[in-house]
Amino acid sequence: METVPEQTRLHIPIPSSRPGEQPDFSDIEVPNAGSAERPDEGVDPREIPELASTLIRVLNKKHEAVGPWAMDIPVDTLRRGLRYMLTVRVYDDRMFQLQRQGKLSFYMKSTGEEAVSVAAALALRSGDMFFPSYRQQGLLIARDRSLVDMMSHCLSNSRDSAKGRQMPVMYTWKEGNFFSISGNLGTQLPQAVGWAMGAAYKNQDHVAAGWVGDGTTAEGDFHYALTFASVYQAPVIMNVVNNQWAISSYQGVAGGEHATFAERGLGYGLPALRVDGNDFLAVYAATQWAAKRARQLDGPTLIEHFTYRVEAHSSSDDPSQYRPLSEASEWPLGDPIERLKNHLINLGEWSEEQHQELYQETVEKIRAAYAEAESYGTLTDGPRLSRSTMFEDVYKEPLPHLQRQRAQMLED
Amino acid sequence: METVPEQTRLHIPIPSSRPGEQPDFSDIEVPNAGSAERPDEGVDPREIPELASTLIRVLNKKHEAVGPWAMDIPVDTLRRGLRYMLTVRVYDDRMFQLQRQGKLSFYMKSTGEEAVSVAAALALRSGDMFFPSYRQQGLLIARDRSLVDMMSHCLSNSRDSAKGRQMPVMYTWKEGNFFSISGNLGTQLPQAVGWAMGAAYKNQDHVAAGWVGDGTTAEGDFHYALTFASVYQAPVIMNVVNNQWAISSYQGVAGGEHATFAERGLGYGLPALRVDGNDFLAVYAATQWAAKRARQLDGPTLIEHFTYRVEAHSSSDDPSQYRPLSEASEWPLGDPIERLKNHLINLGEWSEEQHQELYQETVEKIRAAYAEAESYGTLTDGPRLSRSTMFEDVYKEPLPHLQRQRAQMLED
Amino acid sequence: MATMNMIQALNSAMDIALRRDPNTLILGEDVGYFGGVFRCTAGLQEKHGLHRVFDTPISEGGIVAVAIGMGVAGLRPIVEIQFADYVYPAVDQLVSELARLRYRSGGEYWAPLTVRMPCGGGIRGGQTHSQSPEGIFTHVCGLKTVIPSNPYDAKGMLISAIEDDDPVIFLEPKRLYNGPFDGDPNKPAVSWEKSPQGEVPEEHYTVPLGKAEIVRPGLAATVVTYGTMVHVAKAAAEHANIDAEIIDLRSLVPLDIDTLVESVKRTGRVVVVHEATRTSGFGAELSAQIQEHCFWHLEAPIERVTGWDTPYPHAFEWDYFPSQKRIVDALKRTLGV
Amino acid sequence: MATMNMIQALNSAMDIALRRDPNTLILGEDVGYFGGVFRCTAGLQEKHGLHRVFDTPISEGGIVAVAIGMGVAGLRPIVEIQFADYVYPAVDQLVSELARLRYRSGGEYWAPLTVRMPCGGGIRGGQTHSQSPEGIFTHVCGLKTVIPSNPYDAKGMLISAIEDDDPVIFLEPKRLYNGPFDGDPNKPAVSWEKSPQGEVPEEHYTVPLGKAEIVRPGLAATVVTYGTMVHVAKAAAEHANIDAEIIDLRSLVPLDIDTLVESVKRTGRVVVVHEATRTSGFGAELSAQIQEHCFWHLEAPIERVTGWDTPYPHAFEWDYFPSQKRIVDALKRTLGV
Ligand SMILES: Cc1ncc(C[n+]2csc(CCOP(=O)(O)OP(=O)(O)O)c2C)c(N)n1
Ligand SMILES: Cc1ncc(C[n+]2csc(CCOP(=O)(O)OP(=O)(O)O)c2C)c(N)n1
Ligand SMILES: [Mg+2]
Ligand SMILES: [Mg+2]
Repeated sequence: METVPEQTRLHIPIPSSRPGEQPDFSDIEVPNAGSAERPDEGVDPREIPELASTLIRVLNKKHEAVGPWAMDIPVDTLRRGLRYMLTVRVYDDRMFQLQRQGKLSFYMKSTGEEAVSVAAALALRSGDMFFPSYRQQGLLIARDRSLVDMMSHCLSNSRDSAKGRQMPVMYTWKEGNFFSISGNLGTQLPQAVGWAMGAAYKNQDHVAAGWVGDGTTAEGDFHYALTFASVYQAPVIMNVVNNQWAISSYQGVAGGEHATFAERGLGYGLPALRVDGNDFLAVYAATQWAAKRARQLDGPTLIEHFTYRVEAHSSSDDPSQYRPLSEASEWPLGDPIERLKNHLINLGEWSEEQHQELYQETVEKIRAAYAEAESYGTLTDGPRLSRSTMFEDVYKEPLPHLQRQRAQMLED
Repeated sequence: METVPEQTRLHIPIPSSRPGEQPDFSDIEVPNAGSAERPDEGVDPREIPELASTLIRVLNKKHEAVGPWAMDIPVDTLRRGLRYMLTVRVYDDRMFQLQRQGKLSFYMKSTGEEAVSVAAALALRSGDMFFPSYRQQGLLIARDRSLVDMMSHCLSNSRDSAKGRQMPVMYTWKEGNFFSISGNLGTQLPQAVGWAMGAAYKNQDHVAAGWVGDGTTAEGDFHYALTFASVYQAPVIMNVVNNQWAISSYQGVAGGEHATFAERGLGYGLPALRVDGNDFLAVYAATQWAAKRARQLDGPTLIEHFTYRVEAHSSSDDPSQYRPLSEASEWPLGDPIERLKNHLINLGEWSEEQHQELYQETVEKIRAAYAEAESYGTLTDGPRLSRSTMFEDVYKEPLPHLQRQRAQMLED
Repeated sequence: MATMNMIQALNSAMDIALRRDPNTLILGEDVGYFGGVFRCTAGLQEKHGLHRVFDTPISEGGIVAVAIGMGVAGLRPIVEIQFADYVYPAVDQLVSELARLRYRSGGEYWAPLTVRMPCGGGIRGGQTHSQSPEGIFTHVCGLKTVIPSNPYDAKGMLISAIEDDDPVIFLEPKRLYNGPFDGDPNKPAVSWEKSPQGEVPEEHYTVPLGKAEIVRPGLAATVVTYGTMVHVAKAAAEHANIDAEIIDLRSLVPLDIDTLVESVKRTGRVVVVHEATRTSGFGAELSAQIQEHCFWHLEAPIERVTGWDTPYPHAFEWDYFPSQKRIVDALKRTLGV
Repeated sequence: MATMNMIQALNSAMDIALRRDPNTLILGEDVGYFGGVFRCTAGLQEKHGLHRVFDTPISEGGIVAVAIGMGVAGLRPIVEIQFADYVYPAVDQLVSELARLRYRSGGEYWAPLTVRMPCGGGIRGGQTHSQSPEGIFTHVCGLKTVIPSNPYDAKGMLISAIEDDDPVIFLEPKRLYNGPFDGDPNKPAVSWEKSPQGEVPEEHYTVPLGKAEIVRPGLAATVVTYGTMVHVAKAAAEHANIDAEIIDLRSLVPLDIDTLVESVKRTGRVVVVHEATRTSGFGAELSAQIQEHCFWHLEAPIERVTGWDTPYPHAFEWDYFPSQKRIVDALKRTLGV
């Protein structure tokens, strides 16, 4: 029996804290709100490398919008943003609960990351196309997709637009220009680039936007996306949602120890913005900047949203196994809903009472929607689609061998 | 019938000149030799982004070695370098000729790029492992692999160490720590990273070096290599040989319009050096720098070698179809052999006569080697391996079904 | 009518598609200015514009991915993979995305890609320029997989593939690009000019995907094959003077099982031939289906003549390539002679 | 002897391998501190060290690539792919590199990887957590492909795979991780504790790759299967009271054709069962080989009971999953009753 080398020269990244230890975010530098410069949308990317390393932040500790990235966003938009984020939060809580009750086979929350999707959706136009990952339910909600339809999808019931074929949260919504979520990580980001190339080819000024997690940046697809976006200067916004974790692996395992994820873009000649993902106003402003740039043919942008995955990876996960449970509460960038709420209050456009009322309303709305959704069936009870639909849509028309297989199944 | 949009917003990269046009290298900036700084090998990569954008050059127009990257290289090493590069050139010419005569099924020259491989080989140690692409025959020659063996490989003859299984130029040479060339682009670069991780795991101080072309950087494997090298700080040198062309596609199609290939490394937190690939001394110095850095556990380095593919992509290619033939002669960085020769002459350590003599000797050596190689057979004539060897090495031991298939073939 | 080799026929199909539908475009490595390493897209960029026929980065996964995005945007991309051997980096996009997109989105989204790739050996290409990966694609539901064996079919099938709203893997037996090939590398090359199948209409026409063709009628046995092997099998039967019926499948998925069954019920004896490695090759599926449908008509075991279960070896490619002799031997075995 | 479920058995195999050979190491997504999403590597990092069991970036292609490099450097890496559905980004490295390395280098280089991946459905995982890709891997010469159906085999086969100098694709039917499963989702879960196959030695032992096991002897028909379906087929035969011989292949490549032939020659009737999609699945190869070897002994067509040629649908997974009923129906058809 040989002996294992005691010494190794191999570097293995390890997070700053593990269960039982004090959370430690001391390595995270948080620049002051307003400190990042805002270049013109047509800027040469080579002139703004620092925007990939800093954090674009708008909301300061006094809940004011400050600095060059503080845009003139209508108060109404901010209020809508708050409402949508709250809806996402309540929706997530309820669906997770239902999963625990056995109504859903699976669920994934986006708690703490609501600004990333809601602000982006509001900063873009309805003709712009979304290629999301599984943690951007906020995009659907901010485009007013019917909650009943969303729930019907998660229940795989008779009204599910994915016809019961996908796991919960893997939504599809063509009418809302929301692409079918894959389940395979990263694959949709270069597809977003291709969609944007298609829009450019057709001489349209639509923009595509795609989202991947920090962990997902290690897939080849991320590189394909950046390469093709750069080569063809596609009108696309590529978002990396750095929520610090990929299931149990902290962002250092994806390469975050040595560079930011926004910095990846620099090597492709892309403008890259690193944004406080829990700051609704910053996400909105960065998205708007990138969209304008894309629309005026100045090319793609990479945006890293620096945020924190507050809850478990999914209903199958137990984060207490690999990180201190108190991390979430010590996260230095706060909660996106709280921060926008406080900003609106500070503006005199909102109050704790209104917020409480909105929360109650939202809970009620979700409850009502679920009651209706359930009437269309759940995975195990009530109305469901005919099982023979499982042979449809493999091809546009069922091929003969699938017709034979369908017949064989129905005989059973 | 619909009409095609006249207008498109899609950007398609096009090279500066096409057949029939004047070659145009005016967009290439050539900094003066000696102008790039040379940081300590332990430097924080964040401090040296400019080395990814400039060109590290040592030999100036007066054939002197100047600036901080001018290392104290023994004259003997330089003379060996010259001899090896000349051997590569003559070898390539001869093999290409033989391909044209029908002796070889295929061939690929490295003309103009000899410094990239020869200087690297001399700057590294024999225990360091090479993961080459198909255009680094210089690595073999600089490690003194038998020319007869190299030719035997290209002839797929009875002495071919690849047992007739690979096309010409896809060498393998374990004894010389030269990895089996794949034919699939890019795949070997992350393997080099893995080998380096293995060396680190075993607490050895060997270094791995891999090579890919400019075109190949668009493969997912390139991204895997940079990501894993960064995450595990593997002792690896990743070389991008930017010879401006990938078959008929100029480097802009790989993303070279918007950033240098060295700059790709910055986004992963890697030190990245952009080197005049036709400057033997610069390639040597950069490789040595990266090797020292890797050996002292300061991690991987990305090196872009800026060079020019003087000849056709391969024996199957005709570059006059897609680029001005006179491009090669107008290439601003000159010829690596000429430049090293002139430097040695300038040092008083070499002469035109010696050079002429060496050339004749080399031609003779190659001719003699080929005569011997041919005596071991060619693809079509003379001794060859038994065809039943084609069933070996699929697995370590032939599995029963392969034994049956072998028997069936031999019955035929 | 004009005489075309397979390259010209494919080029003509794409030319027509580009002309008829502004949403059609071509992308791939070296397909633009240069016109492809096999010249299948020669002249098309000049004719149709830079943005309609263009070079891509060397990134098969990226190429297919962006083409999917374009397809979702309403375009009809034709993708060239330079060699079928290099399709593997794109397998994830093909299998996990392209093939399942319509299904997983409940029919909301799809991408009508045609993915062209030269396949097969016999060109001294060694292990990385000779593969026949159809066995993998036929296992992936949601993809159609087809392979023509002559210029006429190549053009008609390629037009069908491009116009099809399902994704199609379009394999091109590169040994047949310039002429039919009967398996004997020592004979002088033959061009398509002398073959009736080299007579190709210049205008638009289609050959449906899913219809096999009986290229040689016969009563003694049925040879089921496709691609290059169609010609080798035909020559084998002729040279050995065996009254074998030769069926060119043309389309593997969808499979024209009816034509096969009809033939096998007549002959009772079957040889399946392909160039790909044997284990889990498409020949296994053919064998399985034939015995499922024709068990009571079979008079002898179904024979498979295929590439061996080794990589395609450079120096021994003619020992690897299924020869006329191996086909004849199999026919004789099945005939019991 | 101890009682282990399949997860524990696999864990024990890796623990032993790490202990016996310092060149063995484990890498994959979430395999380190956390011990894997299915907990197969739980505790191994703590026990053997950070550098021997570690997390990787989410990059299946990169994981396999660096593992190949490590293998070339003399190490013996065990790779975990989190779900077999996510192996496709690694297909190029597996097919073009790992499988052909020894061959293309004339035997100079190889990489003795073991690539573990949970496969199969029945866990409400939908199209991206349910696939069985063995059909693809068995088509790739140079790879061995194996799949255990119980804890005892899982441990013994995993040790064999790790110690094997050829690359092994090691498929783990995740529906069996915690207990045998007879195909009825409405019955309460059973644990391995009550099964003799849950009795697993704590020490080192091997189960050879390439030996099938007759898990139920019988005379009326032969059922050839592997993985989860072994249990479903066994239950089907028992419930229907059919004297079927059930063969658990365990290893697909190399295939224990002798055991199959011997059985089929006795029974004359065959049903092949797997969960993967039907067309070009490994069942086709089994059917083809069996009729090649046993044609004159077959009394009825070889039946295939497989997943349908659709993606694995979330809401209809029990209509997709080959049920006892479908197996019994096929048995009855082949028995002509
Ligand atoms: C190709 C692929 N590999 C692995 C997985 C399994 N998986 C699902 S989510 C996940 C972690 C993703 O982390 P990140 O990208 O950071 O996104 P987040 O979950 O944090 O939003 C993994 C490994 C997958 N779905 N697809
Ligand atoms: C995966 C893969 N795709 C495509 C090819 C076909 N091919 C061979 S060489 C080549 C061009 C490579 O260009 P580059 O990387 O710049 O290297 P160079 O030939 O210039 O040295 C291409 C496309 C291949 N060998 N492998
Ligand atoms: Mg994450
Ligand atoms: Mg090049």
